[in-house]
Amino acid sequence: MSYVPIKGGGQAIAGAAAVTEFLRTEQALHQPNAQALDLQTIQFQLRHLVDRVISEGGVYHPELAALSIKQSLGDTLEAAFSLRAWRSTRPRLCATPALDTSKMRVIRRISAAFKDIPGGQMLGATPDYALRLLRMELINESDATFQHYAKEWLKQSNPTATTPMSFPKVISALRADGLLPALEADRTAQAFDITREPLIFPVSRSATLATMARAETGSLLALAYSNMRGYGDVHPTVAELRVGYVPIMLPHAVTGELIEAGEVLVTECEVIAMYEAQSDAKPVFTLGYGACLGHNEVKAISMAILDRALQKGKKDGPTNPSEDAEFVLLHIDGVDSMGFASHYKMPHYVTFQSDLDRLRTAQQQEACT
Amino acid sequence: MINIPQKDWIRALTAHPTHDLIRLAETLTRDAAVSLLQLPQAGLGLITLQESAFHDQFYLGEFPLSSCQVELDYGADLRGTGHAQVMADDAELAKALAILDAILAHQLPNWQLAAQYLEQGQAKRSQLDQQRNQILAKTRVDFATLDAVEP
Amino acid sequence: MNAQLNPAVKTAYNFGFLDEYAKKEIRRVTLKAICIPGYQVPYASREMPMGRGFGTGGLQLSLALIGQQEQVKVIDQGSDDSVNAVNLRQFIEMTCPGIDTTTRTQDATLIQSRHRIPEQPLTEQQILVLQVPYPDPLVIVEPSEDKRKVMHGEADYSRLLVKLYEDIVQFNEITISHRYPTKINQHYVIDPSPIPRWDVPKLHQSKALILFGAGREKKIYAVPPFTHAEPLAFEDQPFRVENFDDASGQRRACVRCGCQDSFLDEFTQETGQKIYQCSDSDWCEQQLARRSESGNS
Amino acid sequence: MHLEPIWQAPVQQQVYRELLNAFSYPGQVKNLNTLIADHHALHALLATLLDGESRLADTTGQLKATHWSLLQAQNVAVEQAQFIVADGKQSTELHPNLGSLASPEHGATLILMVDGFYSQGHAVSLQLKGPGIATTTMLDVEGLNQQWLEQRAQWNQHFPLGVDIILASPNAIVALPRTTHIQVQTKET
Repeated sequence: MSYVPIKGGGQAIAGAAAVTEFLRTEQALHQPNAQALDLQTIQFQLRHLVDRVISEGGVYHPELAALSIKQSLGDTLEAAFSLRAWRSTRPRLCATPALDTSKMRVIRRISAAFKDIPGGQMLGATPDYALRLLRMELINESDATFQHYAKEWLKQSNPTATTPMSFPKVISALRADGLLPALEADRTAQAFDITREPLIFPVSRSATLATMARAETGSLLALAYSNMRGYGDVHPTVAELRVGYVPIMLPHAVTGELIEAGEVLVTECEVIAMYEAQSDAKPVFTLGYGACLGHNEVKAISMAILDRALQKGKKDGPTNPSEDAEFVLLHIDGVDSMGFASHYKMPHYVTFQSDLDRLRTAQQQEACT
Repeated sequence: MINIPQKDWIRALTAHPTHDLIRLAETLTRDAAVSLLQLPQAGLGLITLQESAFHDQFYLGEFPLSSCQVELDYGADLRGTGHAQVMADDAELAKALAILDAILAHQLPNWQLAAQYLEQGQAKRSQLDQQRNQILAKTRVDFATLDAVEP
Repeated sequence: MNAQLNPAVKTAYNFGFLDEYAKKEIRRVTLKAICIPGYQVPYASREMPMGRGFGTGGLQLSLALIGQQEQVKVIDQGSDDSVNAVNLRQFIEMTCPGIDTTTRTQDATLIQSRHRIPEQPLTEQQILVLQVPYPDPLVIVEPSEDKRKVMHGEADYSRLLVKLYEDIVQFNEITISHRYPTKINQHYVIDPSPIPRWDVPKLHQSKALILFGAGREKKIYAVPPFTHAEPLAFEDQPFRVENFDDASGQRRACVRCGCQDSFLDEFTQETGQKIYQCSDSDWCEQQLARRSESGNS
Repeated sequence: MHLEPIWQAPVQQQVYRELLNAFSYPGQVKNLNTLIADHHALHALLATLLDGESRLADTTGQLKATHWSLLQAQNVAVEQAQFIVADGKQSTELHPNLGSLASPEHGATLILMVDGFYSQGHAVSLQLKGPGIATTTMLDVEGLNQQWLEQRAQWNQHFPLGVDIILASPNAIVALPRTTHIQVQTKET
């Protein structure tokens, strides 16, 4: 180790940024005609990646999500982070009135509980029943083939098909049959804003859901999986999983009427779990709810399972990690956790010097006794 | 006559490219005094969702939101206010939409041109709806035929 | 129209990066922090474009403070040139066009630092912002934040003192090396951030305002100027700063500038020999300049 | 569109720094003349500190509808207010929020409108000590009813609970955080 202090830190940082940029553009060395990724390509062809960044970043901005994917070279944690940081530069103008997902313009809707759900089951775009065989023909996909498919697909369609765009919720029917807990009239508390208020435990369910909706997919999945495998007892059935566009409705300043300002892609899932006895009524099933921005089914299902687990933990006291709200909610945010893990790479020379001083003094004291 | 309800105006108009809308708003207000009742702002809105299990409300996340409120005055008692909130990070777009909102709502001079944009936009949106409809129609699981083939 | 928001510019960032509402909240909170010395005021920490733990709390404070006339100094581990300091300084320069940055402690109006307080005494014209990873010294004895808040309010630090005393029983010495718990204005005990014990006495009756920002934990607190700051200790076990004496009891000097009263970094040379040098790079620079001046005359 | 200086972000930043200095060094008079043109210091303070999330009570009727709409602050009763505006000359009995042991920052900020920080015979002369003051310091205030100081002593008797005060003349401010000990100097006649 040299005793020259860390001079030239500035140069090293500039150098690191330049090297990253070199890697981003290196392809041109090998393919002189290589083109930079354009944002539209990322938005359309890597849509699940964009969706993931949107939901973990917590801002529905597909274009900027694509940009952050591009500049982070596809690192989802970094990309979600940049999107989060961007939101700090924009003032909060308002919150929407409570939106109702039964108005969702659905593109996929399934139920594992019933075959015949009112409105029917539509698989939409899903890899669920696809064979995970590598499609070798895509290795050298020609532009012509690529440009042809969507047009043809639309042509083959039946223009008179008129499936309704929105559907009733499966659990509404179960509730009407008295199989689910009845809705309480007084549960209309103000939603909890996790971007403004610190989480002080115990937290409301509103805070729990908001925290999970922004969580890192893998972290949420790991905790939910622990519950599914045996550190818990949810044993869920997916009552309904739907993906679609929810209209964002905001009141008009002059007329007061709700106007559609845009739409956001949302994945939503309700799981039904074992029934439980109620003190003063017949037993009913228990429910878990999950939803997130973008198309991300694993996240919505994991969230629904954890929601159910956390409800149980709140009621009976946690008996495993996935039922402990503090454990779950404080460790699933991708930006917080990756930031803290990264910060250990920073210099800690001064504190380590101080540690050395204490250890040596303690060793001396020990030697004296 | 405008047959499209006001609640769908922003959705229909934003089917057009942003710069077209800004240019249209400029053209239609060449002879009007435009005063800002609320500064054009680009910020964020919070999505409040009512979850379906217990009907608790929670925030799903944020979205870029721009808003503006204007009053247009063409003289001779021809005036009206308009407001727009649009899912975009673009205050200028919000201003243009607020202007078009005023023109359409109060049938201010040359409103027919704005109405034409509105209808064309609506047509584009119907195409998109149709496309989504096809996704559903082509992937519907027909349990009746499933049952029929089962022994 | 409460504050001038930048309506037209879509791509450029606001002066000071944060939106004006965010700055207002941080400003209100900072004033309360000064009014209640040492109390950790909760605030809605915003996400910054660097990791939690890299100084986002300090940075938010700085960005809410900075104006066009500012002279900003940023240090990390005492050095203006360490990677994180360079990074934060570049970010401030980029988002606050028109401000000046400096490395000279006495020229700065605003100093943001991680892990050190400059050796050069600060003045009434300066503000020091310290980055804090763990704001609450009571965490080690009480996990519930609700209970800690009441303990702080009542200035009930008996359990913390017991913990310190257990250390003494075990090691015959207080083992806390840095982040030394310090009582402010005879009421609140703070975590003074991971500054070495060497820097703790500089909090006492400082002429400059000292602000603490914990971004991840969403807290801001302050040691106002001319305020009592007393490290926790016992009569038979006084508070002691780091010892830089060699085996013969001689105070080590910086190999570069010869200074004998600064916090030293230890370096091991390839020969195995240890060498010591000022941790505060600007201090070392200025001592060296002074020495060469007096040597020339 | 023209924005008055007190609504401009760079001016608000400078007013804030004066306020920060005022609270850091209680008793020091911070003149805002060059920053706020012909606006009252009170308006500059409110524009600097408040937004739609803040709760304000005005006991003077000084604030007009236009001020309220620009400030966007919520108009609330004194008991709920984070910021209270009152006339320094007329002491009215108030019951501001003092905060709690767990959350002393909820203690309100009271802005008292006074005539100035000089002595023209009617001034009260105050000796101050506490955090931010090296030893002691003196402050003359014209247009301050001493009953405010008695109420303040009541509010602040159980630190950390209490009320923080800003004295605002038309063009200058002085801060008296809850930690400042005030002794009224009796005039020698």
